[in-house]
Amino acid sequence: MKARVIVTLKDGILDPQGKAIEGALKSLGIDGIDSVRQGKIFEMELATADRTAAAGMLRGACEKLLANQVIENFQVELL
Amino acid sequence: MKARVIVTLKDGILDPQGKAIEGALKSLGIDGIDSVRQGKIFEMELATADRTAAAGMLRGACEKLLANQVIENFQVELL
Amino acid sequence: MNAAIILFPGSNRERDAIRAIEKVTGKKPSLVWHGETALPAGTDLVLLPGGFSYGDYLRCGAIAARAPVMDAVRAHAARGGLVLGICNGFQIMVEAGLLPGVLMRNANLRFVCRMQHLTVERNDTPFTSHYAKGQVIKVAIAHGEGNYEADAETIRRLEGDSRVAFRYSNARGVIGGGANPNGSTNAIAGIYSENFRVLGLMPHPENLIDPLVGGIDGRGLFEGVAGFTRAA
Amino acid sequence: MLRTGCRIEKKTRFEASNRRKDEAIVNAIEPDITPELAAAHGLKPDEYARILALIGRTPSFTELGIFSAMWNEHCSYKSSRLHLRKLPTKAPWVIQGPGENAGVIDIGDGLACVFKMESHNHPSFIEPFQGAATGVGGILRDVFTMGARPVACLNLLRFGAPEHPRTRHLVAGVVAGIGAYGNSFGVPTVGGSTNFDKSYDGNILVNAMAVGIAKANEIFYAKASGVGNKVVYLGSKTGRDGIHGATMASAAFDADAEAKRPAVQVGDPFTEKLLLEACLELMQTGAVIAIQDMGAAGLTSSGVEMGAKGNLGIALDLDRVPCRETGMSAYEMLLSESQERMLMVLDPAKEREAEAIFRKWGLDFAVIGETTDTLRFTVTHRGQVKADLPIKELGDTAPLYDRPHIPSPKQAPIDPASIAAPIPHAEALARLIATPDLCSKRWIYEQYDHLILGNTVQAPGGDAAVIRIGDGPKGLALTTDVTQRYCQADPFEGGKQAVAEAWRNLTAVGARPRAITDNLNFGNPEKPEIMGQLIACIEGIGEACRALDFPVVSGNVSLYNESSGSAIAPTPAIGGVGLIEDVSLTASLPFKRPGETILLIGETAGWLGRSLYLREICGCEIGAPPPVDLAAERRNGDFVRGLIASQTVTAVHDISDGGLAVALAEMAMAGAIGASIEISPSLPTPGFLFGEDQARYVVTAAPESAAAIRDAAERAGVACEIIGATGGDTLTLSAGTAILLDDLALANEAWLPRYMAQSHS
Ligand SMILES: Nc1ncnc2c1ncn2[C@@H]1O[C@H](COP(=O)(O)OP(=O)(O)O)[C@@H](O)[C@H]1O
Ligand SMILES: [Mg+2]
Repeated sequence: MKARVIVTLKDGILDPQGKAIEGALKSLGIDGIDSVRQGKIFEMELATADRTAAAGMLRGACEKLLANQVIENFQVELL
Repeated sequence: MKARVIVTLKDGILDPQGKAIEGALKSLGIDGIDSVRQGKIFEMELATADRTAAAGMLRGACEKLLANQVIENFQVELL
Repeated sequence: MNAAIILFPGSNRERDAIRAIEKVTGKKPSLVWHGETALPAGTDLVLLPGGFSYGDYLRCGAIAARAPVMDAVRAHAARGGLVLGICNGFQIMVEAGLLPGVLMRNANLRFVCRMQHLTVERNDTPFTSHYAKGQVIKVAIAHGEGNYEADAETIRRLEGDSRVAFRYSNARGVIGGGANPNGSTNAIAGIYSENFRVLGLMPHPENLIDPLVGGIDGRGLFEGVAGFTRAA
Repeated sequence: MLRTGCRIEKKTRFEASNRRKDEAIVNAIEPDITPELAAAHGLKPDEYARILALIGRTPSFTELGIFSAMWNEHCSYKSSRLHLRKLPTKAPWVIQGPGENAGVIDIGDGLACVFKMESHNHPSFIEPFQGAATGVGGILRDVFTMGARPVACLNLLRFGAPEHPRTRHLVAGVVAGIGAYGNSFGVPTVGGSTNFDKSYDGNILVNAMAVGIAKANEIFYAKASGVGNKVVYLGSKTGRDGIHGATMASAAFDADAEAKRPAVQVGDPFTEKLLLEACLELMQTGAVIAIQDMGAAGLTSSGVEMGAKGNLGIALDLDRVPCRETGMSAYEMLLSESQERMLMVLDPAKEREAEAIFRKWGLDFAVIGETTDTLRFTVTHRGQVKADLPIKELGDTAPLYDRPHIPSPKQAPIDPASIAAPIPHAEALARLIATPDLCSKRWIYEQYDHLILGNTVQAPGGDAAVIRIGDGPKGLALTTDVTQRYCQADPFEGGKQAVAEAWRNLTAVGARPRAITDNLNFGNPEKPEIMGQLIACIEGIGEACRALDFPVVSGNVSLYNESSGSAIAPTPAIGGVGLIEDVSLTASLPFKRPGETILLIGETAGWLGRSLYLREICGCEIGAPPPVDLAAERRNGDFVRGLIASQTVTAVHDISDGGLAVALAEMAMAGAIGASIEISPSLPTPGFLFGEDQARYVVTAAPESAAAIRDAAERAGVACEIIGATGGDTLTLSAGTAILLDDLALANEAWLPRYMAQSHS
């Protein structure tokens, strides 16, 4: 089974990379993007086919390592 | 409208980050993840409600800035 | 002083730290591999060195913070032992929960290496007794993610308890502005734990121990710790 | 290189046969061997004929790949080899000259300095971050392969015109990539050189240099020995990275650069750092008989080289190569340029011990073959012999060309009296100091950790970097230099000048120049005028090296730096290494105190041909470049070094781009102390202030020692005049034209950050 985990900055945490990209897009003449926030995505191959087990395992992985919960939220998607 | 752009390494391109994370997950005792590849995600607020225009604009943004097409693929999702 | 330097794959300023400790205290620190589960008996100071542990992939210090040896480091801190984290070591500490907050990417998104002035915020801690309060020292910085941030409550607490160890300043001790190399909140360059036994800082005092190589403003920190452990 | 069509065809055929057995896949993708396919591999018809004659049959697909890799310009030096022989490579202190992974010189106390420079031009143009990063990784491997711990990196960068639409992106990516790799690996990047010129618009230059220290009697070489010894693969796994990278590096750029993109490699400095520690630990055990990093043409060239140097055959079993991807063919495995890999021949008795060290560092370790007495390079994969070639001939019979060449037309010297100043001198200086070539490069070197290891005595910003060796007192001085506008106008004088400037920069900090590495960056050698440039530059370099006792111990050639038929300016980059007996006795360029006497050492004729003053202020690039009188160079340099050793002088700076006025401004800005200068009455003023005459230095001294210095100079036959004094907060070039130092510094520091902050275009 494939899965993906998305880790993004919590609201209110400053995202200088996102801001820089916003600026760069504007100066490239690309209009219509009001705001950008950059996050990380992890694409994974899982050994299991059990969706409940997989979801639990991935949540654990996020809590233990993939996300820094002081500043980041995470989201698990099974594909 | 909200949109997100996902930028991932092309197949076959070395992903040292993904590899390190794979190893770290294993040594944390999290089993069942065969492989990890790390990418970037950009979450955006768009000014327009025109989905076709938005998709075109975002593709342009990827080609010009968000993705390094030498080594990365991108994917545009309108939400 | 018995110092133990923790080695992670990708640490790269451990030699600098070994040399600084040896030069200042005359005693070689022991080296502890990341996979160990115990510290050498009688360890006074644990030092987490600079570098790019595990490539700093994922987040700086994140993978190292979860290495087996870190339980021993936490236990050492809980016993009131001294822990010093420099640069990547500081990043590992916040990831490991030894200190609050996070180190974000430098505000201008670029790695920065240069000589940098700092103010010593207080001199009554195990680390800073060889400096004067308010003294301006010049040390090296070399990091891409040294922008210290924490929620407002944490910052208030840190400031209220005077747990800020060093701040970025110019040569005259004027804090912040153009002298802040990374956008750090309140120009924070280093912070203490509640009991002042744990110090994390971005700058590299270990590179400033020799008049020929930039100056000796970093010596005071190691002299301070050595003095403290002698007295203890 | 393999053309796009071929690549795609290969892929679709591969997918079609996806369901068949693995061996079938590997066989199915092999195209028929035709002269066209050979041509697509960059092999000329006569080269292909040579292959047929050599092996007496049609090569297999894998063998064709091997030949194309071994016989391309990058690996075989087929256009340059003949001429490189003219370079002096020996001196009593040279332990290893060109021919190994890096050059080695004796620096006393049982230590050796190991260094080399290498280009990663084309990959950096295609993908600046990864291209530059892997360039640094490659050169670091060359140095630690020889048993040395890297202690410093430098680079030499040449970008297109600032207004070219890609330049900013390339600068940002290259600098970030160099920083990312070196900073993470943990080596200080202590110096470099950065210029902008439109000739590099389509071909930037990214030359990286690495310097290491080893015990003089513990240097490791590529030469294998002993029959039946294991060939061991170490480091990262093999992927399809950079297949045809080596071929790409030898092909001129054209519109289908896009199609070559998959050849980009990704660097992993973390793994490289582990590889360094593991290799050095392994070398301590005495297990290593031979070692070779896998650079260009990966497994092929490392395997062939180890065998050929040791007069042995090598038999590889590709089934045992650690792969990152599935279904890799023999062809792909042999030509992959995946980074962070090494090949070794190990003492069989110590194999266990060796493996344990690599496992401890988390690296792959696999026995993939052995040495044989057959003198053949044989490769088997999935039970089939994929290649069986005579190992020595693969290298030894590589084509060697004496390509037609014509000399560059000589330029007439410019009479300094014929140049009238179009604007006031103070204004000209203010403008020069803020040009892309002369502005401060702080924005660049602050992104490099130049302080790690705690031995950086002189950081970037001076004439040469100075690093202490261990706990001292000895040190090394390091610099990279070349003035391409001189080489363009007169390749011979330009080649001489590049060496002389490196020698001078080392001398200016008080070092004894010892040896150089070079990186010859040129256009298409099949064009006689380019070949003429290459030959003349090499001859100029050789002459200067001989005159200055400054041999070449390693180097690299990068040809075909052309796009759409237009070549880069000839750019023979020189990386110089000097030895310092006591790092506490070095000199640096900042003015130290007000009220000191400023002396100009060396003869000034006011040479303006090809000067920055002509280009930037007068708007013309004409005339002959300044000639280098190598005897004067040596005399003046030895004199200055003596002054530094006796601590008679307080600041030293050589005079190069922009002439005396720029040198003075740099000393004043760095020390935040002004100066006032008396203009020579005997020379036209632009020539005196901005002429780029060679073999010159500015020094300062206490007023009471100035006369003695002048007398000593006279005795030594060295031109020396007192030209002014330090002090104040302005630079006064002649009565009434004072420039505020703060204004100068602002202009000097502002250009690069401001340029880089401008938005993407
Ligand atoms: N790409 C670079 N990386 C590191 N340092 C650089 C780079 N480019 C220039 N520098 C530094 O800036 C200073 C000025 O360079 P340059 O004008 O070429 O010196 P010089 O004329 O003495 O050769 C030197 O100290 C050099 O090391
Ligand atoms: Mg110079």
